Amino acid sequence: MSTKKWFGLALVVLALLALPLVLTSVGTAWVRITNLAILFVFLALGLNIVVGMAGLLDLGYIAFFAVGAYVYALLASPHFGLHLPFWIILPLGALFAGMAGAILGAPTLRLRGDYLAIVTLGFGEIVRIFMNNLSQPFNITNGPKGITLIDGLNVAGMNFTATHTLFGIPFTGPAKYYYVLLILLTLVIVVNLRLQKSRIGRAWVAIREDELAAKAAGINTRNMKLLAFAMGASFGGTAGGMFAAMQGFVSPESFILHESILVLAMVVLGGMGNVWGVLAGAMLLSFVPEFLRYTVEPVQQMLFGKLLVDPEVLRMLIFGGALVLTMRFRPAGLWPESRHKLEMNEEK
Amino acid sequence: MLQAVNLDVHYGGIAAVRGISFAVEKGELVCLIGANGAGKTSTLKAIARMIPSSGEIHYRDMRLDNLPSHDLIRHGLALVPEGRGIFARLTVAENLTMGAYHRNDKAEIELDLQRIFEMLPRLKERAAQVAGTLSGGEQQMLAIGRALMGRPQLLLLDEPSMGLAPLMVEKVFEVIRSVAAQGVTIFLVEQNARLALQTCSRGYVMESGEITLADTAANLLADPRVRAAYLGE
Amino acid sequence: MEIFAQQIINGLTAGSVYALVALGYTMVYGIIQLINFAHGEVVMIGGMVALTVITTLVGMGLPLPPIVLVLAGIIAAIPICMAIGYLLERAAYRPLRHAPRLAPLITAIGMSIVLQQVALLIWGRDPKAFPQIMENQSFAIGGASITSVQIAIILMSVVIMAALTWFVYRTRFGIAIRATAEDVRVAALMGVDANRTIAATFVIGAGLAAVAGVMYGTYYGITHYTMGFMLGLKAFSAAVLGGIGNLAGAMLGGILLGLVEALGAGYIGEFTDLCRWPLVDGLLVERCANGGNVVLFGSNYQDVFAFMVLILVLVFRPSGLLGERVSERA
Amino acid sequence: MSGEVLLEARNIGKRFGGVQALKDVSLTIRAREIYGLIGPNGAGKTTFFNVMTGLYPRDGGEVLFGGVPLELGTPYLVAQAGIARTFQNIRLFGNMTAIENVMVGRHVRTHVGVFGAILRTPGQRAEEAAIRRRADELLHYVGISHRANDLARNLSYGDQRRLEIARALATEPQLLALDEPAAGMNATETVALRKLIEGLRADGLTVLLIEHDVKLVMGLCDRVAVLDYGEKIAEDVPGVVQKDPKVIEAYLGAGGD
Amino acid sequence: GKKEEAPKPQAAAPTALAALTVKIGHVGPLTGGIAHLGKDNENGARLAIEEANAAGIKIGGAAVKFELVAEDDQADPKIGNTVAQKLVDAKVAGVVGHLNSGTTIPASAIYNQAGLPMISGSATNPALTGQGFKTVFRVVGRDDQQGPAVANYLIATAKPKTAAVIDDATAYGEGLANEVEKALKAAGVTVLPREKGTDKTVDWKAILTKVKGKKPDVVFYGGMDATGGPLLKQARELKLGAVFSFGDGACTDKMAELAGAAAEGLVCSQAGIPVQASGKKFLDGYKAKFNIEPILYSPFTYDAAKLLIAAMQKADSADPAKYLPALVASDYNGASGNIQFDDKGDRKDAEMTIFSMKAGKVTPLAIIKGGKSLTLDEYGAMNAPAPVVALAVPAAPAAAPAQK
Ligand SMILES: Nc1ncnc2c1ncn2[C@@H]1O[C@H](COP(=O)(O)OP(=O)(O)OP(=O)(O)O)[C@@H](O)[C@H]1O
Ligand SMILES: Nc1ncnc2c1ncn2[C@@H]1O[C@H](COP(=O)(O)OP(=O)(O)OP(=O)(O)O)[C@@H](O)[C@H]1O
Ligand SMILES: [Mg+2]
Ligand SMILES: [Mg+2]
Repeated sequence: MSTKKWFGLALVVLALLALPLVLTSVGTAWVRITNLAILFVFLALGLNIVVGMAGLLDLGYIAFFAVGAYVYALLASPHFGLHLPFWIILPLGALFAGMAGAILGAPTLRLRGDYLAIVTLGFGEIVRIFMNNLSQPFNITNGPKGITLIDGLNVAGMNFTATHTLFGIPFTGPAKYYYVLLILLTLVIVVNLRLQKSRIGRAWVAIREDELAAKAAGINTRNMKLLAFAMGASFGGTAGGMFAAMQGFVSPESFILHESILVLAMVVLGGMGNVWGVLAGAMLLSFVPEFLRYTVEPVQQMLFGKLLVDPEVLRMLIFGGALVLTMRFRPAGLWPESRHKLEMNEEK
Repeated sequence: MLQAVNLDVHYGGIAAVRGISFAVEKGELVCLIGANGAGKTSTLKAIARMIPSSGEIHYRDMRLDNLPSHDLIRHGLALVPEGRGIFARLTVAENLTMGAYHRNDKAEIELDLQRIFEMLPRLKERAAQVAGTLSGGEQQMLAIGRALMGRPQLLLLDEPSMGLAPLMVEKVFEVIRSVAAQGVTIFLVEQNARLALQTCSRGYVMESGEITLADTAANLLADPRVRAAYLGE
Repeated sequence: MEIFAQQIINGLTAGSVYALVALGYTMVYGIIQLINFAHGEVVMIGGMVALTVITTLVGMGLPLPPIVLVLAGIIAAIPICMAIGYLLERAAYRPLRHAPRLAPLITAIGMSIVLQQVALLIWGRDPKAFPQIMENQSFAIGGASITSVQIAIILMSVVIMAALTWFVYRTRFGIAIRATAEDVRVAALMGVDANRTIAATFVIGAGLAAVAGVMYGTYYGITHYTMGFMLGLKAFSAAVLGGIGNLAGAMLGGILLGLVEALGAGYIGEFTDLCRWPLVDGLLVERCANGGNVVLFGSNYQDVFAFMVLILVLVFRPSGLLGERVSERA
Repeated sequence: MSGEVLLEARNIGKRFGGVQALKDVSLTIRAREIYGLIGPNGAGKTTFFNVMTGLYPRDGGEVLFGGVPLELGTPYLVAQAGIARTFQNIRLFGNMTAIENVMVGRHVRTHVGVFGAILRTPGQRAEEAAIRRRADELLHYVGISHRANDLARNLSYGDQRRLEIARALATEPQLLALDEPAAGMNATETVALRKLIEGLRADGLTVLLIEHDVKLVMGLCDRVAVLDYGEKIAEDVPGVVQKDPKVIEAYLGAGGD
Repeated sequence: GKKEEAPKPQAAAPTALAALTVKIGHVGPLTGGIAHLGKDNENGARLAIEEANAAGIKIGGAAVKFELVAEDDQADPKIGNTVAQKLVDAKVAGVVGHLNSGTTIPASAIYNQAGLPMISGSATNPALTGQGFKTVFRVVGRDDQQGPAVANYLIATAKPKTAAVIDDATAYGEGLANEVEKALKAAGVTVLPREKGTDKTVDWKAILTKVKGKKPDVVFYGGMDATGGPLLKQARELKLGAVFSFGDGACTDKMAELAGAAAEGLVCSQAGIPVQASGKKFLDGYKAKFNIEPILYSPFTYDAAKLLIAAMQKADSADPAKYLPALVASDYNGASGNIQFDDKGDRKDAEMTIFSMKAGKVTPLAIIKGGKSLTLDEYGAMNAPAPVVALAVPAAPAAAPAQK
């Protein structure tokens, strides 16, 4: 890299590091909003491995998020009286989610395309329904009430829920989570970028293009698909663990189908397969609703002097409309993978 | 009957056909030969309006350029596409029915069907079979039969011999000759240049998107350039 | 036994509604390989329109017989749903004919959201009671009872399915639809206007959806702006269960799904009550005392049964029950 | 003319519903041989390929490769064992570039896994470079290096055929099975193809060839087997097969060259 | 959500004699499916604050201007946490809310961390106060108070041998159903295995058919009216003859619309007293200010805000740490009756009301207080300031019964 590039990179890193401090001065709530956004970017990039690279349409991705969240919640809350440290349960959550991914993957290996979509969707619902109902006859998940008082992260005796002052700068709980999330985000970006340009990534694309030909060309399609499922799932699980730690509370209603669809929309809207596109898509879909929260109501008040349309309805209308219009005018996403760009140019 | 003037086809930045002009008279059997990627298929697809092109395409007294693909058969123009394009999940009979989709003369359609079964008895045997399970040659027969069901006046054929056993190739070309004998104008794209030129009256040779030779079939067969480039001599 | 018969009747009725909706999914999927997520919303709108029409007619106090009212509802709902189906195809999906595969899927999800919110704006947030105008007579068969509405739903589905099958397999236009499904470009060479056939498919599916919406409303007595989504998902599962793209499959899948849900909710709980298993009984004496129970999988897993059956079927028959069996030609 | 037996198929049977596509087909191919498989359309040639490469489950029989039974039903193991193929109806990875298609073929001979790729170890980088180099060479070899960065689906038919061969060669096969490679090529291009195949044999490969171009088959192959209705009706050197009345009747026809 | 102005430092600490602004937060869903309930809650709190401002309250010698900071949690726990943080950022002195138990429970941890007192007027899940937070209070009855109330009423009136309990698998529905089941079992009633739908179920036939086979005398359903309506209607279609009873989520006039004639005779309960029985001052004030009828929980949020203000007055400080003890020791006569907190922060002796569906309206039958069953008149006589006259108001959208 040229010095100019290094300099630019250093600037970006610095800006990212300073961000929570700036945001805190506006309001810690903004750090929380940012954290949730990063979490969803992370999820979207995890899903990108499955959908974007391997072409396995997964409509139940949020299930892995749920698995990670529940593993964390059950092992670090008063529910079972267990309070294991996060560095054990976060990886454990990833592992369980990865296993869940493989378990889902195994029977669906022979399925193609849209059959897979409905099976994964079903799987997502199954996981949620189990979480929601495993309070009877034996209470495992505490059912719809969810699990409360989940331990936050705790690094070197530093509890993440409290504010700590370092070098005279106060770091609030959310700010600390921000840094952890930033590290995880960097990790998932690197993984995405590097896999894409590797033997594994190529094998995934080949399977996506023509599974039979990929088999004949010597690719163990079964293992490669399982790998994609398991990897994507373990990222989902990691995100889930972080979610549980940050929120201190999990309940099945956070893992509904709508969330899977939201994450998928992030991937596709941004530009399937392209890491930066997915990143942009996820950011967009995370922040736009926040933005709308602050604008929809005042704008209506200003224009009509009263609320004509429930802001929630308007938000949903804008969300749905945005999906439709983006696909209409940028069918390969806002920032497509070069491969798809080539594909689009052809024929009309 | 068919005339192209300055026909041009682009795929993104790639020019596949570069301003070619040619003509086919009524009742003629004309062939177009050329190397892989020369632009033969692109030419046929442009005529059949399956891809956009620039330049003029005249057919009878019409300009084809602005017609949608699905209007052509109504005007008597049929294409047997490269790779046959049969409907694999429809039965042989249904495929043939589709060929006469634009027609409303039920009784006549039935007659045509019988005629085609006579000409291609193999199809009759397999009438109720799902077309996707036919062998390659049978599929080619079906594709031609289906095109004939539309009672075309101009038939475009894209490599009808591809993938066929020698016996089948003979058979297919027999069919082509007999169709031509019935007065259908035929424009034939073929890799088997020898066979094509032996069957046709005139021929065009295409190279890298341009027509480089145009002559009677006999002359082309004798042309040393053709012999070297396409007849493997 | 009469309980069993009753569950079968419940399942058949619900399954008939699923089947009609599933047909819409399967037809659209068959022709352009699109999971039309907005299809469930079309069903919902069908129900809502019928509700509005019937309520208005009843409100006018005309002495119309109930059957006329319901027919009026259906007759109003069908063209409106068809128009929506057409608009969906025309405005949302047609521009994406050549786009990457997931683009129309996301559009479909977007349209589903938009339609739902629009319905919310028109019909409000509260569930609406569907006017109970049909004299709901019960007939006893072998201890179980079947209502006139149930009979009407089952009969109507059967008739519609038969008509549709005839249409798709026996008429020229039906064959054209199937041909387009296989290869749009080649079908065009035969003179088939792909846009017309595809639009027709949407319109037919939407018409079926309208009928299904009215059935749903009359049967359950309620409509709500969100009702289409889950119904749509289930129906889509049914279509996949039967083998997507296959009409008979959609019908079979729908009926089967209805039965699985009814019997699953009705019986699995009893089979998984640990107190009925002598082996386990000892361990759980306390909880089983006085007619207690330790049910592992009760009706709370009703939706799970449906998806489980779907997954199991696909594991053993990757292309659904009636999906094409021939493996891909290599 | 050539060495020991490389591939031996024993009593292969395959049925599709009512169609008996293969009936007790046995054949042996010797190392460095060019072996032709011909027969009328629908005789079962492609089906034989599909069974041999593990894409279709077989009803009976077995295939020995280098004396070892092939694990049929797992195509990637077949590729690993050293059999590569092309498809009659070309199956490329349409939205990958030509060179990427060939690079995919290297998959089976390379090893770096997920962690190597993520950590971008020196080993991984070296391997990746080697993959690209080899893919480049192969594109050159089949003569389409100028289209390396075009999407495979945009190549013309003939170029796609060449690309498929390059992808197959990338797996370093001992036996290369070609399903109608000359289809869609004109006589002159066929001559070039013939040179290519001869070159491959010279490099030590064994070739199994399905082809309808009788001139090519008879000129190129050391031995030819003829299938008809799923049964082997002849197997011998071209000169003999060509004169076999059964073959003439079923396949070549009176006008056969 | 409204944008709050930049936080005033030390807003809570009375130093100057100039007018002091004290912010009180309110959170409920202001958008989405139950926005009308959220708005109702917010109105209750707003009314209390305006009344306090009009009364010219002084704290620490300074005139106080109370200000309501209203936030929207969309009934989503994720967003609930974010807006809770916003209130903490805005340095409010106390919080009224949230509406749903699902959002209140996680948010309470954030308030507790910041030392902010929080009073919910509508979250009925026992787990809220079971977390051991000293800053968490509620003025509405808990599910485990409502459950036994309705169960005991059923036991007393229907004398069931067998009961079926159904719920909608939500925190609310399941929680309430569990309490009902417990109370029924305690009274020796045989309870069938629990049946569950979802909060979107419309097809109850399979479950009801199964239940019918067991011939229960009473059926309790924990869930909302949208699902309860079809349930009831389908039950009658299947000729299931048991007495049906629902919790507060399905104790609305809407039931008559959704279930038609089948709704007649339904027994249902609500936590707290019927809106009509709330203090007259509240009722009149609410109508005067907002020009609509109170819907459901606004008397409770009204009282909650009043409680916070009263505690501040008593402690003569708006500093949470200082007025918290006063809040704990509250003994206050509000719109919803007398309020005292037990050691968990729950309301002592919360009232419950039993209703019955009569001619398409839910009509109060009895108010349960301290284990005793009172008629409305008796209750009215007990709490003089809440005259029965109030019952003459026309039906409110959700819960108001009209006097026959
Ligand atoms: N869809 C496409 N996108 C981009 N380029 C294309 C596309 N189809 C064809 N081409 C290119 O256009 C040129 C002409 O192709 P065409 O298929 O017309 O050749 P052809 O003469 O039919 O060759 P063949 O004998 O191999 O079938 C080739 O260079 C080909 O790569
Ligand atoms: N997947 C399949 N499903 C059903 N039938 C099949 C399948 N594959 C092949 N067949 C049938 O098996 C028989 C042999 O087909 P195969 O493709 O092997 O013939 P072939 O010898 O390769 O013919 P061609 O020279 O035309 O390619 C044919 O009758 C064909 O219809
Ligand atoms: Mg071509
Ligand atoms: Mg073949």
